[in-house]
Amino acid sequence: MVQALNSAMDVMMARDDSVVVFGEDVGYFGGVFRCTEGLQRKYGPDRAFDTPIAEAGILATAVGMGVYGLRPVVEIQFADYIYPATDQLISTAARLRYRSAGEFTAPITVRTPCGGGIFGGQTHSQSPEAIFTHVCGLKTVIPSNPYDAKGLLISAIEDDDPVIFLEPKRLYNGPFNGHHDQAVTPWTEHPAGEVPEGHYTIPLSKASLVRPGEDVTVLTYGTMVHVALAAVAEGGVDAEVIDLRTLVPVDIDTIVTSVTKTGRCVIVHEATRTSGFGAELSALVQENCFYSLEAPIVRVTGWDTPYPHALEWDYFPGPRRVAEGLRKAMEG
Amino acid sequence: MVQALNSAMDVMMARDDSVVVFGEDVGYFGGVFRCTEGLQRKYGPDRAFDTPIAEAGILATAVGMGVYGLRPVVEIQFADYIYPATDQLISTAARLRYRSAGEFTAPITVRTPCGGGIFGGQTHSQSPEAIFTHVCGLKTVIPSNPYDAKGLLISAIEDDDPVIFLEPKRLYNGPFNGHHDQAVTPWTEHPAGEVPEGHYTIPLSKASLVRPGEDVTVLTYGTMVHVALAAVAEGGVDAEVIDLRTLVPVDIDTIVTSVTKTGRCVIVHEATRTSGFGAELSALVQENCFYSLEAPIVRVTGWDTPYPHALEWDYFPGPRRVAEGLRKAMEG
Amino acid sequence: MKNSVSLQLHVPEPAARPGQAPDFNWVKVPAAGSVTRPDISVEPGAIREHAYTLIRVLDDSGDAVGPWNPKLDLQTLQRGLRAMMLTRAYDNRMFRAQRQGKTSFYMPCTGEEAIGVAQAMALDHRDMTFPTYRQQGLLIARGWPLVDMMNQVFSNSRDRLKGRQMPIMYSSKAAGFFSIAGNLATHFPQAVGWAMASAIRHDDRIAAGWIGEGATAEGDFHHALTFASVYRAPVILNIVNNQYAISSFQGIAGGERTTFAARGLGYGLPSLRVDGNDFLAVHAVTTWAADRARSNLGSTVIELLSYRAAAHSTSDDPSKYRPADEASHWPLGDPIARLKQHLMALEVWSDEQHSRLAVEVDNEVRDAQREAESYGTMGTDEHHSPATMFDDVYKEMPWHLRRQRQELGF
Amino acid sequence: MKNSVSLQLHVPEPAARPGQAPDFNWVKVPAAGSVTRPDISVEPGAIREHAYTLIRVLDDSGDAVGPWNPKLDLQTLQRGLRAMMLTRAYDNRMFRAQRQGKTSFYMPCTGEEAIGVAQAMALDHRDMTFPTYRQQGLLIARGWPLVDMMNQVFSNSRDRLKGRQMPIMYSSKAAGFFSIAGNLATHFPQAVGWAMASAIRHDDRIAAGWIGEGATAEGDFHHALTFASVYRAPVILNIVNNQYAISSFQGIAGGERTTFAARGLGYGLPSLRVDGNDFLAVHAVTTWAADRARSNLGSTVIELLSYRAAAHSTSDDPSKYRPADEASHWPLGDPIARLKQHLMALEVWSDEQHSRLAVEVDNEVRDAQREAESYGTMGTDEHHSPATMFDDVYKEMPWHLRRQRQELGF
Ligand SMILES: Cc1ncc(C[n+]2csc(CCOP(=O)(O)OP(=O)(O)O)c2C)c(N)n1
Ligand SMILES: Cc1ncc(C[n+]2csc(CCOP(=O)(O)OP(=O)(O)O)c2C)c(N)n1
Ligand SMILES: [Mg+2]
Ligand SMILES: [Mg+2]
Repeated sequence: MVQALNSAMDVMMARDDSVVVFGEDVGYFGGVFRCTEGLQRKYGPDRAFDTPIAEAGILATAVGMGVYGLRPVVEIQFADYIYPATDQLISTAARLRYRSAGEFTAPITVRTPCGGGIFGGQTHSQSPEAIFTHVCGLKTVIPSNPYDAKGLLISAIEDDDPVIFLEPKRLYNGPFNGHHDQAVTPWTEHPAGEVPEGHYTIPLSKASLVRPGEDVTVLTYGTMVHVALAAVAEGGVDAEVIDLRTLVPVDIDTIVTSVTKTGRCVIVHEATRTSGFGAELSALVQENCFYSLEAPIVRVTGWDTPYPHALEWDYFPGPRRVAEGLRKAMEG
Repeated sequence: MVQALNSAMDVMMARDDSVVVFGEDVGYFGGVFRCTEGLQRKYGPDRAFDTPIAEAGILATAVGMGVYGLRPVVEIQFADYIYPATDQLISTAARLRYRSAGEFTAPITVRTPCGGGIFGGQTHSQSPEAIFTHVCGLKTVIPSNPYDAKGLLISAIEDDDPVIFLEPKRLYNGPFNGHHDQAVTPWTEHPAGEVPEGHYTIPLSKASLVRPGEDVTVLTYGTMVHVALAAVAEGGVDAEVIDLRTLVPVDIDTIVTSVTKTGRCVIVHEATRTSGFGAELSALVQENCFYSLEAPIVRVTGWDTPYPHALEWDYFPGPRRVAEGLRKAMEG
Repeated sequence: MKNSVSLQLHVPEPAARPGQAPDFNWVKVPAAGSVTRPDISVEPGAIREHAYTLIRVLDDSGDAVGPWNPKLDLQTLQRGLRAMMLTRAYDNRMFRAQRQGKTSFYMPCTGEEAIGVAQAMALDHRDMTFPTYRQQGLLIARGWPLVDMMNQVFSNSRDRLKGRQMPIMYSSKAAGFFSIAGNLATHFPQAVGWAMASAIRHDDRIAAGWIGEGATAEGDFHHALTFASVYRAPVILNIVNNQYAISSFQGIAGGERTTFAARGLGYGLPSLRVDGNDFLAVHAVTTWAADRARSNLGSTVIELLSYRAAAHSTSDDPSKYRPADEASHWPLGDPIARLKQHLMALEVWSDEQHSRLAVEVDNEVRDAQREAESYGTMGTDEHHSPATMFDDVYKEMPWHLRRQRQELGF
Repeated sequence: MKNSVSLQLHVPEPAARPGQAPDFNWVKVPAAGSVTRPDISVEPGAIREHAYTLIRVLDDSGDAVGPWNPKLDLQTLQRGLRAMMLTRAYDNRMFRAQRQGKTSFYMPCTGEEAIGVAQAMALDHRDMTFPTYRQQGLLIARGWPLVDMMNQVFSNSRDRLKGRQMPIMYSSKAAGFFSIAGNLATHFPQAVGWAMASAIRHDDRIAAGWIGEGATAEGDFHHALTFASVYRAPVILNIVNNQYAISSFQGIAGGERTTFAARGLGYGLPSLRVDGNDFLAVHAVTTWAADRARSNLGSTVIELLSYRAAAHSTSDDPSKYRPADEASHWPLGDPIARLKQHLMALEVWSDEQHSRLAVEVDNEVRDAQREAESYGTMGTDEHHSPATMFDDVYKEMPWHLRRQRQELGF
């Protein structure tokens, strides 16, 4: 997935010289996860550069560049470190088009690795997407595979609104299904690991139906798409698994069509449960599919605790817990 | 309500010399909403003082003082200005007890005026409570009247966990029911406007049943308690109105008991809808009361736009919209 | 290893509180003309003292003296005087309009007019400005129509911001005037980002940002100076020290132990402290900083020393926290009176001309107000349709906002 | 009004990249003993130059010279040497432990040992420290048990932090060592808050905070200095300039145009720049700053100039971004070697004694590791029960966490 993301930025920098890439360690070094490797060499230090360690400064200068007419793509080294930039994100990036009635805009993309599974402890494992989904004016995107990652990142960069682009870091090197004790599979063995070279897009706000099924709908995104698929396969439930890809604006039609059909719904995310994006999904499903629902909607999520370093696999909502959730939804 | 809040701080500063109060304009001047009036005169400038305009600095020094053993009560001048302090709130205040396994704690109270209704535009009207409710380790409290405000604020100050204490600014001077075109009623005419002088507490995490009813449950808090009561009175529905008072940890028993009885639920808040705290409430209700629900849960909320200055009454979820929500819930 | 002194918290206190006599003895005012004017290519380290002194051009008798005299022609001086007077007349009428219920809120810049006006004039009109709510003088000096500004203040049917923003939160791309931020300081590092973009595109336009001394305490101030220093961004970073941040005096912002200009030294940026009520001095230092920026020499920090002569806003009552007559004791005087004095010293201006101009600008404001009011004021119902509330959240309206608009009945 | 130069973005570049010869010509190293030592009551404005020079005590032959010589007794010097060597031995063994899969992560402070160790020794043991992840030397110099530190690194059954924190995120109230923050800089203004609290309570304990030069760019650095200046908080604010922030050199943090000590001048704080690899100089400036704080004179900023001789962490490969042999060219040498040279110059130390001590401290670390491993390592399953995961989120466990614990099966 690292190469796919790199390729998306490469393609966009080549096509559009208003695209600039910056962040901590992203210039000469190419990023701590190597996603911007080679871009400075290819496009020069004034299009791909290192920044001071100041997430708010990164976002603020990106907004200013957006106002000028550039299209900045910035990296926040870990999603856990995006909080210092909250004010710039909420109070300015998200609100600029509205407050200037369209005269000033911030067409920025904020890439940031999220999620656990690499023993990062509480400050390298968070999934803060719910916060962004509450902020009108922001779009929030999370890919689950290299093919989508590239197509969605290109769409995000081309989008004229600010996009938070969360990259599940545990997926950087393979389609992790939650079985942490099994050997790591690389993306090369996965169909979505094949990524075309040039420009292509996956539209924002379109979910992907990754497994059709009849009995229960699973709404999920990011790493948990693979975990859900594993749980479904192992549990023998005929679940319809939907990878939301974009959380806001969410693809409501795909959700409603599926739940109306199956009558049951399991929501799976890695973030903490209370006021997580699963809450919004649950509310939407019950508002739109109330009369089709045959059982309570089930949320399978990270616990409402910080991500504990040594106990990370007890925290992570792995296939066993998702399977339990499926069972619960089937039993009602 | 201003006097009630002032009295809570006064009582606590007198009882416990580890209580200190600070924030922008809170010292000599007594706060732009006058909530800290007189405290500096009474307790001296090292117990009630002005700070530089740096919300993150305010929170950070409060955390440091908490670590020392003080019990800081800080004011963020408007909830809209709390975002610069997000990192201090989320990454440290909320996580300190956990990350130090209980050795270091931040027993701080963050008071901040929230909500609209005073033509404050998008940067003096926000209700960001949902964000805090997603952060494990924080408690979030919103009073709806002077009596509760004092009792809850004393509880918050005495609580050993960090508490975000949101004060609906439209309630500072009276029980506003959403009829902005009618004369303002002062608190003196409201039963909960009477506030005992000394020390008393309202426990956190206990909702208040402000109007018993049989047909539908209204879950709400802050200003919207009064709006909901007005809508219920005007709409002639026998609704049970619950003032949650504490959002996290929420009083689940009161919620479940009521919805199990009424079979219908309307959630009302002023904050934007998507991923608002109403989403969590909706999810909790359907998880816990699925088989009692006779109609979809309805959310009546602020729109998913910034709070628009001149159109504030079109934005505000007033009694007409709440009444519509009640009708919808009754019709199913 | 340690002594046994018991520690004390120091909480800064202003020299005078209500009921006390105003005291500005602590303001050191060097003679006009006494500060050197280095070449723009000077090493910042060589002019550190410029952050601790005060660049002044107009002396007590109204003569322009010393190396910073910008030697402006008469027409420019008169344009400046007119723009400052127009700004003051505008402030006065809008403040009254709030008292009359025509707008919910207003913020004047009384006493600080030289800053917006002289700086607008020293910049190129193509340069981008990132002001605070107290630089209406910039817009006025750039000739932006008062009616358009008032439409915003009145949130009326011609308000280009569609009634979305609080009064005085102007925004004009055409005037190179960035949308005013409610959240203090956020725009300051954005100005740096804009300037970086201009450099990335090998443009020749520079940026300028303004911030109040109170808001310098925000992290975004630090981000602005850090990024400006690291990338040598072509941006002028102005700190308006008007002594107050709502009720708190500049000591609470960190002004007790050093100047605000000194902040810039920590980043290796040249930092100038200037008499902000001296039109000529403000013009001169701004020109110097602009020349540096345009010559790829990077950013300059300017502290403009002034005094907030009026209330913070229509919601404020300064008599609660400072001596009522403090303004009249401010040692740097009033910017309009001082430029008038200069023109009179040059014998090109008279009291009569001045009075005539005062009437003229007031009439101009009155006429503009009449027109703006014809498009509606806060009290009237002439504003944009509630349906517009859902526009511009995103470029295209997503399904959930369309549904919400329907819920509202549109 | 404007020239037509086309603007350019300046992006700082280090003197040498991989494949090039290390270049430290830009590091100016004044002679040891050449910087004056003012009285602690000095006006900060009178010693601004101290932010641009380098306070050094040990000269090239290992003699202690000049006014900053702290004249420590032999026992103190030997304790310091031992603590630095113990720290290095500890780092070496823990780094290896990570390579052996016994822990997920490790961060050494190789080359920076004088900082944590000398500063711990110059402070009172009751003073509170707010360190970064690179001041393990503080804990070690305060005599905190290595086994306890290792238990945390191994997340084993005796880890007082219950496996919740990444390795090296030590926390010890008893040792006056604040819980290490993952989010850079957050603890720096917290140190100021702690110091303010100590002043509010008329206590006599002071605080000290540490921050890397890279992290000074965070807003929290600015908040720390602002609040420390405004309230004259009894806190020492240490900036460890080890030249790197992961892959980016100190120019990216803003070090190209001035020193990091100079940052403090902008707030009116006395700011000292010290040779961070000179045990005696570090001890001396820390003592000076601590005396100021204890005398209600407020905060001091100290830049400790050093070099990160090892990788940023076990996840890092510095050969990707800097010349492989750069460390050996660092002009300020190695802190252990320099203190050893000093002791030898004093003729109280020999190569044999040194070698013996090296073996001794390594054995101490080895024994501690053996014990810690007996309580489990990352690879083994000896850690706290998953049920403990739900403790300490709040003081009392709320209903939803009790339910979630049940869901997990406890
Ligand atoms: C982030 C943030 N915090 C607080 C406020 C509230 N506030 C508005 S103006 C102001 C004072 C600003 O003082 P200063 O920067 O000196 O500017 P001045 O008003 O003097 O021009 C404050 C505290 C705000 N708008 N934004
Ligand atoms: C807020 C935040 N942003 C980014 C990071 C990732 N990060 C960890 S260490 C580091 C470099 C810090 O460099 P410096 O402050 O110089 O300290 P050093 O590692 O050199 O001791 C970075 C960027 C972080 N931990 N927190
Ligand atoms: Mg001010
Ligand atoms: Mg460093």
